[in-house]
Amino acid sequence: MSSKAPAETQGASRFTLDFRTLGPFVALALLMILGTMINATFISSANLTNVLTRSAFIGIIAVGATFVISAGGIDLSVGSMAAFISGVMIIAMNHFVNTVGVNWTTVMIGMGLSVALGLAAGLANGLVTTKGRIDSFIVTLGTMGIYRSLVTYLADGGTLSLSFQLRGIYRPVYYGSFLGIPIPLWAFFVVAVIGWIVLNKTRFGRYCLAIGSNADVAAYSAINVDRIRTLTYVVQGLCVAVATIIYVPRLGSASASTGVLWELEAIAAVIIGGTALKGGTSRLWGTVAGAIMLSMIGNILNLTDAISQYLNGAVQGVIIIVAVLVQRSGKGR
Amino acid sequence: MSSKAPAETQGASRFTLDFRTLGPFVALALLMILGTMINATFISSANLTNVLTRSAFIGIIAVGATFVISAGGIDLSVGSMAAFISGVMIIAMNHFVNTVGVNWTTVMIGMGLSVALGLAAGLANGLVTTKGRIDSFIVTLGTMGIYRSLVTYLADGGTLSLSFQLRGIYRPVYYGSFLGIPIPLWAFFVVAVIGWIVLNKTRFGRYCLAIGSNADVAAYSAINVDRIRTLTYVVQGLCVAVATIIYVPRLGSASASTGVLWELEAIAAVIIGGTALKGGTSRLWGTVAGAIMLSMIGNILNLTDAISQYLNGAVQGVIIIVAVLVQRSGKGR
Amino acid sequence: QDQVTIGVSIPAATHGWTGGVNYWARVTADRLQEQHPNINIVLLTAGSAGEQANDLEDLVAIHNIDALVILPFESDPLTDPVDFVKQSGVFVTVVDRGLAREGIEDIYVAGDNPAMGRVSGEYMVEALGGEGKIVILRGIPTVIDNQRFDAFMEVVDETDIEVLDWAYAYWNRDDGFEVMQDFLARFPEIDAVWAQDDDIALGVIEAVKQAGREDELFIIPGAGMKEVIARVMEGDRLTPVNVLYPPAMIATAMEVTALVFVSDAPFMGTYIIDSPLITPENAERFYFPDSPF
Amino acid sequence: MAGPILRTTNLCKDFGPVRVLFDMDFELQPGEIHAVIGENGAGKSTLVKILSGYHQPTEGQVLLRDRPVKFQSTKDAEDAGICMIHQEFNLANDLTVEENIFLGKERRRGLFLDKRYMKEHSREVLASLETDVSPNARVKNLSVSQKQMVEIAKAVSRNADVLIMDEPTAVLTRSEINVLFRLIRSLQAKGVSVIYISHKLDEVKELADTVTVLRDGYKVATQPIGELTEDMMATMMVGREMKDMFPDKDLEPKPDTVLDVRGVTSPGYAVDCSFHLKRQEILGFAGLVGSGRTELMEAIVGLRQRSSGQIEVNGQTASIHAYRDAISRNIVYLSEDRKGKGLLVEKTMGFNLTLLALKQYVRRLGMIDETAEAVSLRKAIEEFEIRAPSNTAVINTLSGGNQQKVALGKIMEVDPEILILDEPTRGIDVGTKQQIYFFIHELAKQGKSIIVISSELPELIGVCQRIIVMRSGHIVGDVSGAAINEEEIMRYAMGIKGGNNNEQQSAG
Ligand SMILES: Nc1ncnc2c1ncn2[C@@H]1O[C@H](COP(=O)(O)OP(=O)(O)OP(=O)(O)O)[C@@H](O)[C@H]1O
Ligand SMILES: Nc1ncnc2c1ncn2[C@@H]1O[C@H](COP(=O)(O)OP(=O)(O)OP(=O)(O)O)[C@@H](O)[C@H]1O
Ligand SMILES: [Mg+2]
Ligand SMILES: [Mg+2]
Repeated sequence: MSSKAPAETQGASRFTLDFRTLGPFVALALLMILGTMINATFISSANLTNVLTRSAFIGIIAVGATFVISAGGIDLSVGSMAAFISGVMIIAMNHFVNTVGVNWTTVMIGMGLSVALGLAAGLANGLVTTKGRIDSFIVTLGTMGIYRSLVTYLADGGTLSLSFQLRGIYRPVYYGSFLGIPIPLWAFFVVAVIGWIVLNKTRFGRYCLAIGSNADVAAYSAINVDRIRTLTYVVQGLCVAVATIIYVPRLGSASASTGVLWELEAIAAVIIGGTALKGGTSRLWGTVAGAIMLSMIGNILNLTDAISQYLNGAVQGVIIIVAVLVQRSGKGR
Repeated sequence: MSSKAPAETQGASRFTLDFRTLGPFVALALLMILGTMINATFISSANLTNVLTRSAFIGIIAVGATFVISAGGIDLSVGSMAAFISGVMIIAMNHFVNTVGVNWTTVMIGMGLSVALGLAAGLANGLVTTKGRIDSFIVTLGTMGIYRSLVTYLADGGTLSLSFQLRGIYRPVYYGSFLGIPIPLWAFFVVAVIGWIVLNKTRFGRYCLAIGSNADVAAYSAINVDRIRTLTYVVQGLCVAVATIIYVPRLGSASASTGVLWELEAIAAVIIGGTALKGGTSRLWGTVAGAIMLSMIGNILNLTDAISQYLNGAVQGVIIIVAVLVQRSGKGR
Repeated sequence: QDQVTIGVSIPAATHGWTGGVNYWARVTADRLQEQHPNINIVLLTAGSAGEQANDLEDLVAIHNIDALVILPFESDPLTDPVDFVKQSGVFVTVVDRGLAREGIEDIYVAGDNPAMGRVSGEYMVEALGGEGKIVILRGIPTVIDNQRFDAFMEVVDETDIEVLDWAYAYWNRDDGFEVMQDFLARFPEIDAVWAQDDDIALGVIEAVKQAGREDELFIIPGAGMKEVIARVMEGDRLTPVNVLYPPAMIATAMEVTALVFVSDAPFMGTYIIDSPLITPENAERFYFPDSPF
Repeated sequence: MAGPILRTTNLCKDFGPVRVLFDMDFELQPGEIHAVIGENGAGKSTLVKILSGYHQPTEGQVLLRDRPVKFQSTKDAEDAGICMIHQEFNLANDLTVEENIFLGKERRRGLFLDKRYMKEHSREVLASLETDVSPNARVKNLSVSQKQMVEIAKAVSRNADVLIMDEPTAVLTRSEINVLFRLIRSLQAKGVSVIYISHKLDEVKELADTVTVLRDGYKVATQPIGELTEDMMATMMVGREMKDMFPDKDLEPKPDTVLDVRGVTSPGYAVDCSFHLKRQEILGFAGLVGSGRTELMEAIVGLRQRSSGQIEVNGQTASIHAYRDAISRNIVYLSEDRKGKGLLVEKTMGFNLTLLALKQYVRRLGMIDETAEAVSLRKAIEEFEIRAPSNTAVINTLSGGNQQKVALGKIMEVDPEILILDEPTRGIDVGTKQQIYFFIHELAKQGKSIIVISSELPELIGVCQRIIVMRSGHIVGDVSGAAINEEEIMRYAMGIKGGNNNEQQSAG
């Protein structure tokens, strides 16, 4: 729905409308063509599956970030929150493996704990932001440092590793497939669909956009602005928890370097997808496309040695800017 | 004048007004008291001089960031821009040392190059943002990757080092003093004063605030919005160049890890200082206080070994949030 | 005896190896302070070269140190700041990364980065019988990484071993995993992987397992993380050996420095810490289950 | 029902040290239409904002059906059945019309929004207002009058017992006003009580049952409308007798053309429009809502894209691509959208006043002469009789009319030769309106040329020497002299006269 409206007003052609919403997908398609041209392996289903599966963490986190950003906030703490939750999860599961045993129950306990921590961490971000009336940038910059420190502390500066017996049980959550599609991709898809429904079909989603568009108007329309804002951080926390649940079985470990810069990637995915940083709009499928694009760029760079490895970052930067240019070019402004 | 306005709105007492503007300074004072309590050496002039001198890099960059942010933008590329400029400066000076000789002329060439690069890099950020109509977050995220890659490339993955003969000449720019005050502090002070004057007393500064406050109104006030916006990035680039000129003699080298996370520190300094991330306000002296606070927190953590080094980041995060809370607590809203 | 304050400045625990350095620095500090009541140790960690320079200033200005043990974040940028400390009359011990100018430090406890690359290369050549296709995962673009890489290539270049490609994996498991996934997708035939670092290697192992290509290749990690050494001890086919680059060198350095103050014996000079090959036979000697690394 | 539905006793409101409402006793009877009138800054908006929960009173009480109530928020008031249309727009720009209409009152089916119902209902409400705004349109793309209709629709759809309208018609044309009045009367018939604030006394006379007059924060009188005439109301408001609303039409345009517009097209809004403006001329632009007057003017001064057309200023081709090009030729434009485009609401009066003309205040080394700014501010406050809590007040804290005066002051700062005023008296009280008319007249007398766009025909007829009529993007009529009368203009505007598009473009 949000995608249709502008066209109706401007009486502009359908084309503009479609291009604008489709922008990220066009950019994604172009990127895929580029990838295939560089190395045909790119388009192999094995490679695409790898890429898509990898994009699931950032993608799931970015779904949460879409909520926060559309309501006019920002959350810089997601990467270190993910590291912290991974760490606690691993410690807890390693602990329960002794009492509960090497079984799914232990894994479920870990997952439950992850969700609880994600919700709590999100709630903390939200409450400090709204009750303290502090810019979310500062609050989450602070909590970013806090979570990062805590995981370093828990790991004693090193790495927390999941007990090897448990890995066998937990492993399929990352490496397994269902109907031929890897579980992380399913999770990404389900989270995105739910996210889209909540943003576009429920009152909460509508309130996020209203607050992001104009918080005063929202307040005058009898919306509990603080509560909705806080909830967006809780949703973000939940998404981080889900991403963590998928992340942990991949390498079975967490350290001080886990999740570094994920926040920038998640925010970039959201913005590449067409959601405005200042709030008031949301393009959830755009976010999904953005997240996939980001992991695809890294993949393409690994498939060629035409470009000096030193310049990876530059190529990445150029592609991000061009991708956004491509999708913006359809707009009139 | 902009600093006075909001308080009067609320028709609140003079005290509120003063508290709001003074907020960052109150927080700074509290931090200094804390430092002195932890270790009396903190307040020694030698230590304070060290801390203030250190804050100069981030401080000078943050002065530029105040322009960008007050006009409603953001620049994430400053840290890698600084690294890139340092690298080019070092290469150039090492080159000219052979032709021009080991003398001030060579250093001046390096400095001139630094300024030219800073202006050019800022201009690039500004033009892509305004002409491309892309969110500055994405543009500067892209250029952040680009500059970082370029310096890695120039350094061939390693470190670029300034010729040791030149260091002797260039050294005093960081380590020297004038009237008992270190040169970097003079530079910081001069940049801040000029920045304050430009922001508060000139047309350009006014226009920055107008654009940050409401870009439509600015356009309807015959302001060339794109040009002013672009110029804010140019100012930011210039500030980065000045910071780099002071940085290079300190460590005499540049590598892929130079300036990592400076962007977050600079933005944090601006926001801790009371400038709103959404634009439309500026508190330049607040920014100065913010930058000093940030380097003071690091220093205070070095005063004591009561806290595990692993938890440094957590303490830092908590102090940042509390500092902002302290200064916000004066507000009514 | 007089009170002696020793400042220890090391990089923050941002990845496995520095985590190990932090661990050894802490336990050694505790032990030394206990053994020698007149020794006081101040331990500071830094997240960047700039921060480490700040820490040096603070160690001198606030803590008034008599000796400094430093594992520089990077050699070049810290040369001048360490020189400053030295000039203020402090006894200086440099660990691992040598300064860019000679003659500043009193003691140099050197990790041997080129040796690490060379030993890895030599094992590679031997295990592959002088021919085969390999990929390399490197750390973070730094001098250390360059030294290891160059020494490795020097050995391998002489043989028929083909380096298919290399990429940075930032001493990080996630990057190791992703880069290796892509290498596996791109190259149908890989005989060996030089992962250069244990964290990277652990990511590589998962990627190889996922692709089901455990039987076709082996991995040479590096550093001496306990998990990886455990694998070597068990005789894991995928990681037959490891190449030591011990974070415990910080402990050696602190120890020697403390001895300078508590005994009168001269301890100046350079102490080279070897980078031996860790094989199933000798692995036990390098296994420290209490260390986080 | 007996007794007032809503009542206040001794209501006082302070903003900081300034008291703006004094001992207000106000009563609203069930089912009545109660007009509140008063000069700009008299306290009308403040009073109704307290009634609807935006503000809390400093002293005194609000009683709903004789029970004291304390609204902490607009939600409390809405729950109690009191709903208000804000004087300034209170819409979320990024959301659609439908989303705004139902904001905070979404209808749900189970967990999900019942979009079909809401869209249908929005369409119905909008239809009852006879406006063609689509429920799917995004508010930021609407013209101000369309936004106003959405505001009204939003309030109406809430089914309140008490509906408060703070200047709903300031930007509406007569025919839209007629629609609105019909709607209000039908609500009244259903028992809804209405508080109606307006500066258009003819409307008040036509619509209201009772009138309350405020002056300087005090209630002057509450009277049934029956015996009151417009003049009497004006006198009560202003505290002096009002006569001669409009200046004499003693001015004749000079023969030289200062502005010649030929074939200007702004894609989607204005098509091939041509007209000219002579020195000393006061030229009106009339038209229904959405006729494209605003867009045409914006296209002329470079604020909007122009796909074709030529503009000559003083006989020379002027290439105007940005608003600053127009300014450099002494052409200014006063936007109808005061809050969105006219003024920085979070900044002070002074900041806003000099923003357009800032160049003039630049002195040595590029420094702004703040003393000169302060002088200008004092002059503007005096000249336009701006009433503000203090000279450093932020625009947000001014009453609507006083904001408009600052906006006027802002464009006068550049000392323009050609003024394009879009709804210049929007939200201004009669006394000040009169001043503005005389002010426009005075400007013309000084040899300046003025274009006035207004949705109030009497105003155009009163001040203009010539009136151009627009309809759906085309110039369809051009009347002057004796032909200037409401019927004639409406005939053009409605398309009864002037035929289809292209005939009359270069009329005059
Ligand atoms: N938030 C505020 N802070 C300070 N003063 C305020 C604030 N809001 C309104 N005022 C002042 O209260 C007085 C009454 O304002 P109000 O908006 O009620 O006037 P009004 O009668 O609605 O005028 P208008 O016809 O111009 O809309 C004005 O002097 C105004 O400046
Ligand atoms: N942002 C927009 N997108 C699409 N169409 C628009 C937009 N704004 C206005 N329109 C349409 O453009 C035409 C002219 O707009 P507008 O209502 O501003 O004209 P106007 O004559 O200035 O009316 P008003 O009396 O409200 O000032 C109308 O058909 C209107 O529906
Ligand atoms: Mg009002
Ligand atoms: Mg209009």
